[in-house]
Amino acid sequence: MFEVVEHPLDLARLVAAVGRADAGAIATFLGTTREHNAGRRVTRLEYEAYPEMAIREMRRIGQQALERFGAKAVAIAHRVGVVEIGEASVAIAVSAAHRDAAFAGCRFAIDRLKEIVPIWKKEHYVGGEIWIGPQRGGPPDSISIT
Amino acid sequence: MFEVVEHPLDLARLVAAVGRADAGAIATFLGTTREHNAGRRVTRLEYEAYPEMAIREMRRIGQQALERFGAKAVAIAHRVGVVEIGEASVAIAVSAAHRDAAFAGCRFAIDRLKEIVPIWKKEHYVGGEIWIGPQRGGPPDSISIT
Amino acid sequence: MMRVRLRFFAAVRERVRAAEATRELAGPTTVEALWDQIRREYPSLGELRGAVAFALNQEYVDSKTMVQDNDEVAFIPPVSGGSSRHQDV
Amino acid sequence: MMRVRLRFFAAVRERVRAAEATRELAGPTTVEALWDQIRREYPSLGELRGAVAFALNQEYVDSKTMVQDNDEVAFIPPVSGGSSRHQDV
Repeated sequence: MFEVVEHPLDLARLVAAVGRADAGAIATFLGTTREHNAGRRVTRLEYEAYPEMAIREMRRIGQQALERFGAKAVAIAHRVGVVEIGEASVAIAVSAAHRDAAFAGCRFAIDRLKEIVPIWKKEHYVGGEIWIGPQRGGPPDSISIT
Repeated sequence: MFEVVEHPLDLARLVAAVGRADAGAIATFLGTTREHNAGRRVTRLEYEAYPEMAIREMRRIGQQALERFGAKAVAIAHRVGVVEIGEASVAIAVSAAHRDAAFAGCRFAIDRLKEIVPIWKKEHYVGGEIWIGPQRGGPPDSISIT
Repeated sequence: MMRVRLRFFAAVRERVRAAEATRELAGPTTVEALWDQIRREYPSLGELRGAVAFALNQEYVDSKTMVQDNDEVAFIPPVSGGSSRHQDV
Repeated sequence: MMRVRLRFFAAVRERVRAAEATRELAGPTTVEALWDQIRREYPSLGELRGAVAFALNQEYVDSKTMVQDNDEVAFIPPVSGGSSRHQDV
């Protein structure tokens, strides 16, 4: 299950999607909106995706998690649009026979997602807004549009 | 939130319990019943707890995850009684500002739980039943009661 | 004269055929000596592989810890999962 | 004569003031040359910090990749999160 959706994420759906009779472990990750970032008071985040390509890259990441870590199944969902403080923008679930593989696969998936999946985050904070970077190979800065 | 319960676990409740405005990451773990273990065809698992002490030890593990990894909040729930194939026996959720701490805290919690929390698992398999060990310091064997 | 409450779990509970019991003790006793007494009462406990751990009032304690009046003593057989040599999930 | 579909996102989309566009190309062109053409059309894109990446038909490609008729070309500004130097969650 690899999705880009406009509504709140439902972790239980992802967990159900990766459940297997031969899986003894499911690791999940939720990325949520923090109220403060880099000294700024965040009011909300806004995500934008290149959805067709994002889903393709998510599916590839899922396949790599199976191959590299022996995970049994992977599900990834990313929300787009406004995500309020405390709400989740990304959810990942990875099942495996044992917990080592489940944790390793889940960690790999979120790291890789943040590196390459074409989804952008605009941080709205008290006093302005900013697109948050960076991407693989680029400088570790942000693109200010305020 | 630290619980020993007789009903199916609800991961969403744990996630809600660890949500914080200053947490950007929530890592969770579910331990589920596998259909095969050590070459045996498992029919179901049955868990038994020393509930008062188990909750005390869970709370201590949660506190250690906060102190050692800088996690923001920890929730642990363990189910007792019969847990069928594919169902979860243990659920853990750990929130933190960033994902490193969330994953490290969650991994620590499940590892530690399995070492010291007084909860026992009887595996019912085709042809018998067996209490699964071992515990910290003990030999890596099982106590057969068939 | 001291009275202590005993808690039995898992393989221990099954062999003792009780989840709890009380015992009256005539003199100073360690948790380990109490366990030895229980094992004499229930010889089938001798077949258990792996050492039990001891909890006194719901905290792990050393085997030489003395019990006091009204204490709750639990004999903790190996817990499920555990060793990384033997990761179950 | 080739026709290509262009996709714009995030900071690029805001400066171009469009999520997509089409362009007709007279001769062989790389994705990078196409980006240079777009930047000439929209000078405010020059202020973007960080290099864009290129996607051709929804796959990352090298900047020297040639576009073909009916291709979809996307200019990918830095994605959110990413570097461990700068872990956001």
